[in-house]
Amino acid sequence: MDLLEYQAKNLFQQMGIPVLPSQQISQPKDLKGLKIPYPIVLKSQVYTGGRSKAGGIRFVENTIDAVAAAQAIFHLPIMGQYPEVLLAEARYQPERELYLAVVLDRSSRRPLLLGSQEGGVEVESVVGQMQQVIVDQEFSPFYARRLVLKMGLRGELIQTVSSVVEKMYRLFLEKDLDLVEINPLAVSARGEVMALDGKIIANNDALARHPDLTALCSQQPLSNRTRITGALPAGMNLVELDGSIGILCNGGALTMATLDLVYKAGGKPANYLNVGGEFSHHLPPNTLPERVRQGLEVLGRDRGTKVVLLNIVCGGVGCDDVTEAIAAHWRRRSVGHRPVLMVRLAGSRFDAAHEILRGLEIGVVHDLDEAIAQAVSLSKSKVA
Amino acid sequence: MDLLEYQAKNLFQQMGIPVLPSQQISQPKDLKGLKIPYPIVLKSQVYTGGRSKAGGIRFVENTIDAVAAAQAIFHLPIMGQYPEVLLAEARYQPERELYLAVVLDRSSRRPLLLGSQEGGVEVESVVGQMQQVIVDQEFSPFYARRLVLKMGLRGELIQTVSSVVEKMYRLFLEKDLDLVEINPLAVSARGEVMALDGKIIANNDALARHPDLTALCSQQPLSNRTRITGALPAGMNLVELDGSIGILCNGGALTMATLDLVYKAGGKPANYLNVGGEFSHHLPPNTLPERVRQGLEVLGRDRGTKVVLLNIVCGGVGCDDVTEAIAAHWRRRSVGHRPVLMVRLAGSRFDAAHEILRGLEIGVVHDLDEAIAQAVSLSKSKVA
Amino acid sequence: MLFSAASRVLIQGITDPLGKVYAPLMQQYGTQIVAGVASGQGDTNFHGIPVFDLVEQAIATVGQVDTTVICGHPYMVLDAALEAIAAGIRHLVLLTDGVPPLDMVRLLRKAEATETLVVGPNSPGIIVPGEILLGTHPPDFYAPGPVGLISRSGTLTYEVALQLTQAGFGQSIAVGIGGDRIVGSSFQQWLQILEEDEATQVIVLVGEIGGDSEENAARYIAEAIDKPVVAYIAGRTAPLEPVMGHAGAIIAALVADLSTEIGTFESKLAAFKAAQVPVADRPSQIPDLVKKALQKVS
Amino acid sequence: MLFSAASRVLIQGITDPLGKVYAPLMQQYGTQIVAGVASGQGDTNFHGIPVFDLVEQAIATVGQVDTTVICGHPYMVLDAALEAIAAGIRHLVLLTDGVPPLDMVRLLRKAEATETLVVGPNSPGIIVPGEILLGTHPPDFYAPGPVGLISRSGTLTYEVALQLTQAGFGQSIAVGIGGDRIVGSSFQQWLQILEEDEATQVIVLVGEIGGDSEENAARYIAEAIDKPVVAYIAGRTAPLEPVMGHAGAIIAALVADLSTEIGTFESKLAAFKAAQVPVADRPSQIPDLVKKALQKVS
Repeated sequence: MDLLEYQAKNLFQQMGIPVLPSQQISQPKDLKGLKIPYPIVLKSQVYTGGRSKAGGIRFVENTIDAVAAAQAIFHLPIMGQYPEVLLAEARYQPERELYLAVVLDRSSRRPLLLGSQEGGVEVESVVGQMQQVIVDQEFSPFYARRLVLKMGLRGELIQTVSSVVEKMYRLFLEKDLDLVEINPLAVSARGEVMALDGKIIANNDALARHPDLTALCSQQPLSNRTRITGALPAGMNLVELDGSIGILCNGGALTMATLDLVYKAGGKPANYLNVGGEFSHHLPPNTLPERVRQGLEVLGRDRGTKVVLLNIVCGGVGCDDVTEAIAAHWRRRSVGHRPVLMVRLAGSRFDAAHEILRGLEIGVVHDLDEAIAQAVSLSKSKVA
Repeated sequence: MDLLEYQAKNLFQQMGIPVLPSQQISQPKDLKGLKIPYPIVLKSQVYTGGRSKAGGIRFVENTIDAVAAAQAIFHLPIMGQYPEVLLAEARYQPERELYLAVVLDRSSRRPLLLGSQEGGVEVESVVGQMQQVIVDQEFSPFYARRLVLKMGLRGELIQTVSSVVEKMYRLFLEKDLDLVEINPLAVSARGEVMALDGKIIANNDALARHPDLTALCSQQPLSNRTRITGALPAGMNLVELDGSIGILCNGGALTMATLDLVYKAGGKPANYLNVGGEFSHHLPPNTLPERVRQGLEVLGRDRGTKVVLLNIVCGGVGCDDVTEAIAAHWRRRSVGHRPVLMVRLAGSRFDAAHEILRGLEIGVVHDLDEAIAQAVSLSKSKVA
Repeated sequence: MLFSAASRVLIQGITDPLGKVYAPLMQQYGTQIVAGVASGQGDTNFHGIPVFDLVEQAIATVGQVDTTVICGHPYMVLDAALEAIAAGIRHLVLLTDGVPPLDMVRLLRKAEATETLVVGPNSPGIIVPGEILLGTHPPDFYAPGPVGLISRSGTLTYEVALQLTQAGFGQSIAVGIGGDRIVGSSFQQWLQILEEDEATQVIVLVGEIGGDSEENAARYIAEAIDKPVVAYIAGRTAPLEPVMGHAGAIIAALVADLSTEIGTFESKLAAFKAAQVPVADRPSQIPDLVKKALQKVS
Repeated sequence: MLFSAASRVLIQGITDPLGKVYAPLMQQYGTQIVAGVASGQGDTNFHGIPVFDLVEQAIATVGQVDTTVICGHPYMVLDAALEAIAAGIRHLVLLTDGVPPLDMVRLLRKAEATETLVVGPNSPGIIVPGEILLGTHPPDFYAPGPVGLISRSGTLTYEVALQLTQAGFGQSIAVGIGGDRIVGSSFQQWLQILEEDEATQVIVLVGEIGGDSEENAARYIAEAIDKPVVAYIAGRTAPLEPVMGHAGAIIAALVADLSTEIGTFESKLAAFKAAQVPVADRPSQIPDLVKKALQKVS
């Protein structure tokens, strides 16, 4: 889960990382109660980068200008997002700007400290200067000093900046984050530092053990607008496209493989839905039939779909258990729009499953390639 | 540093360990604003154990009885201590009472979890039933379960109690404690637990990195009342006895060895003062002369002292550096009460030191046994 | 092989939702489940398996344990794994998904220090057909044979196994290393194990887009693996998951001196091509490539 | 011996108060101080010793380091020690007092895992007379000879060394293991090292009241040490420090199956008696007992 800049800065402040005095602005008139002296900077609080280029950050000298700027920013979408809040912040004159981050490195399977003296710009453009330190053992401050020295800092700045990295790491660890980034960390002529902008991404799997982050999460608007209205059941993952074949599978890689096969066979997917794999403590395999039924309901809402292809590989339950769920769904939706179902099942008790579906005139096969071929063919037929 | 029961319970509560509703009472009339329903228990907040036996804990049913009981407790010294605060707490009917503690084990050089089903009594009496688990690697909750199973608990209580042990351990670690003790941890008939009494000892060396504990420390009255008034300079350690020889040394073991020798030679120590050893970052060896001077001032305040024996083994500084400090002290205290000084110095530049002290008619020798003999002899002479 | 019918197996979290479903299935397959662990439920039994409160209690009563299968709550997996390691168990199979990645970092530091093999999390575990099931693989899909199957996924692994079995190619072992960002054992580790395993004649690697596991595996195959390898990569037509696009991941990939293209289907395909590993363009093509590989070997 | 004139030594915290005083004294004694570390002061030098910001920088520039002497702020000692271990240094001497005990617990876990020798904290370190000074021992008090001197204290160690030297008994080594509750190397470890050290003919152990180090050492001497040992215990007439009296310490001692008398002079004296170790009743008696011990050996 992404945090907004002001939420990240609240966490920085709790951890003792220096941030500027700031205030949240929910509507332009809030600026009349501003407690920070002018000049200030107004910043659109959206989840995407590139705010500056897009015009989402403005420097203003007085209330009149500030209100006008705030109105403009509230009405400025950045990559499709409108801000719900602006951050009004004191201005700061940095002598130099650094980049600092802590991320989890998939390859080394360890946290990674990142830093560069070329902060304040789009980070992709300065990757050449980026220094990195892998935290291979339990963290200790010398890892932070190691980064800061690699960045080329010397003298008192070593301690000042490595102390910020230390705090970023503690935050990363205590809150189970995927990313803590300060860009830029401003350095003043007197060697003082200030986090001018910050980004935090919390790990979704760990969210439930951090009530403070969970609370921020609930304020967050749904980022994906979908044609298919209604919230997706927990543990499911839907991607919408613009073809005519709905795809419903259990397991992420199986879903992708099925999608690949549909395209390969000349089909046009309308969407693909993963109803969840086999190792969830919260949704164990014996909930698969119910998840399939819920998934069918979700896909059934898409009026553009002619065929729904189910590819279910049954492990912990039998094919017939899943089929009962399909049948239950089919019977309930016997009126109104009803896409054709093409069912592919692999697993135990296939014959029993076949029996049930044949009674409902739903196509069911055991072979994957054949299921794909039939689904694509059905999607192209005029009858469906 | 010892914490009072109510301070310990505040920390328990922060950590999510269940405690009863309670209120601090600074004077009996505070009981009129009591928010806890009767019956309650009133507990003297002193740093010593054995409060119950001494009458420092009373159960009361109404305000009149409570005020009377509070008055009695405020005027009841327990091992010489009067409470400044009482704790008024809801009553609780435990079905059983457990003992739990986390301490640092000197021998294994690891934290130790302790637990027994025989809680609620003086712990020394149930040591036979005490179970222990050494936390040899980084803590994980299974260490707590291991303790609880060794204690003989079964079923749901395993999780309930081990979760308390987990929180105690986290507190121990986060706050750098020497001891966290819950005695008793009450268990209700429904399997709920409640910390009825608790003890926390914070580690003095780590105190400076825990501002919350440092704040509690500053509220604490000086536990040692000394004849020699005035606060002791930092890093020094004074023990007062009732003889006539003051002993001033640098280093704990050297001080004890010198004390042993004085007793052995038939002398009667008035006190012994360690002005600090050689490895303090805060008071490095080059501060030794100044510490000796301050130490002489402290011992000079004791009117019962006839002779002050200095035994200073000089490492990082020369004997003459220390001697300059002795001389400076001696010149300032040339009027009024002035105990005889007997100086023993070991280290470099002894001759220069000898020269300085001879000019002031202060006895100085290099041999330890001789210094002891002379000091004892002086203490017995009528002249001194 | 590290795992056989003689292996003595423990199930931690045996009465948790995943344990309840899979412990009986493993037992039916013939896996020697000597004990289960479920805190608070000691002295009971589950499907005839004695249940203990603590791993060390289980071992004290039933004797040595070779492998533990952990299927408890995601937030309890780290503790369960550390408990198993402390009790001397050196093979851990983690089924549960949703384990916080920093818990895995801590576990893997410990595993490396104690030379413990950790498979998973978010993994179907291991099956040695005809011998032992340590996880969620549906036994009907598998048969004994010469193919070593390694994968990051769950149900797609079963699918591939089924295709192989139906084509007459049984498996020496099938391992799902787990689908999470931070997992224990890597493709490289398993490639090395299978390279040394006598029963394995050909290796099938089932990959998917995202991460750099396949790229690393391909490099390792070129350097260190003599047995033939056949690959399949799911996700040619799927967009990378949004999580891949975030600043940290981009930076980490860039800094680690990798192309921004890392994780894409094309990057993985190119890596296997460079390692001369044939890549199947659909699951049903895998048996054909296996057949060719086996013909070359003999 | 682990430490000699050939040892290459680093000083961490060389510009901190203790480093400032002792680094020049060690250097004067002939200790090969190849570098100092002081964060923020890289590229400077102190008494001709090059100063670096980081241990690994120092090693990269001056080459291998055998031993580091750590004398920084008590709250920085853990990090400095972990930094040294990460850089591959396996002998650490910690001078600073006031290191939080839980920092030491963490350090000692790491030291055990990496087979690192940690001396101290709150320790005068080590002197091998005529060879090397790694700590605060005043060189004038020492002379080369056959006595291995181990102690928990600082100035009392110097006192005993002085008495020995004045009586003509030089020292093979003198080590202060540190006065804190949690220290790295134990009396037992040093007894074993001295037992194996050819230069050492007799061992003098200087103890004090409090803790169980002397009791454990006495038991170890009875079991494993053939060379003669002479002991001295300070504090016969002093009360145990109040910290000894707290509930936790009492309980820990009681539970560990030790007498409540543990830590007293009488307990320690009895332990040495049981191990047939003569105990001097004053420092000046130690040389006499050493003389007797040496006569018996030859």
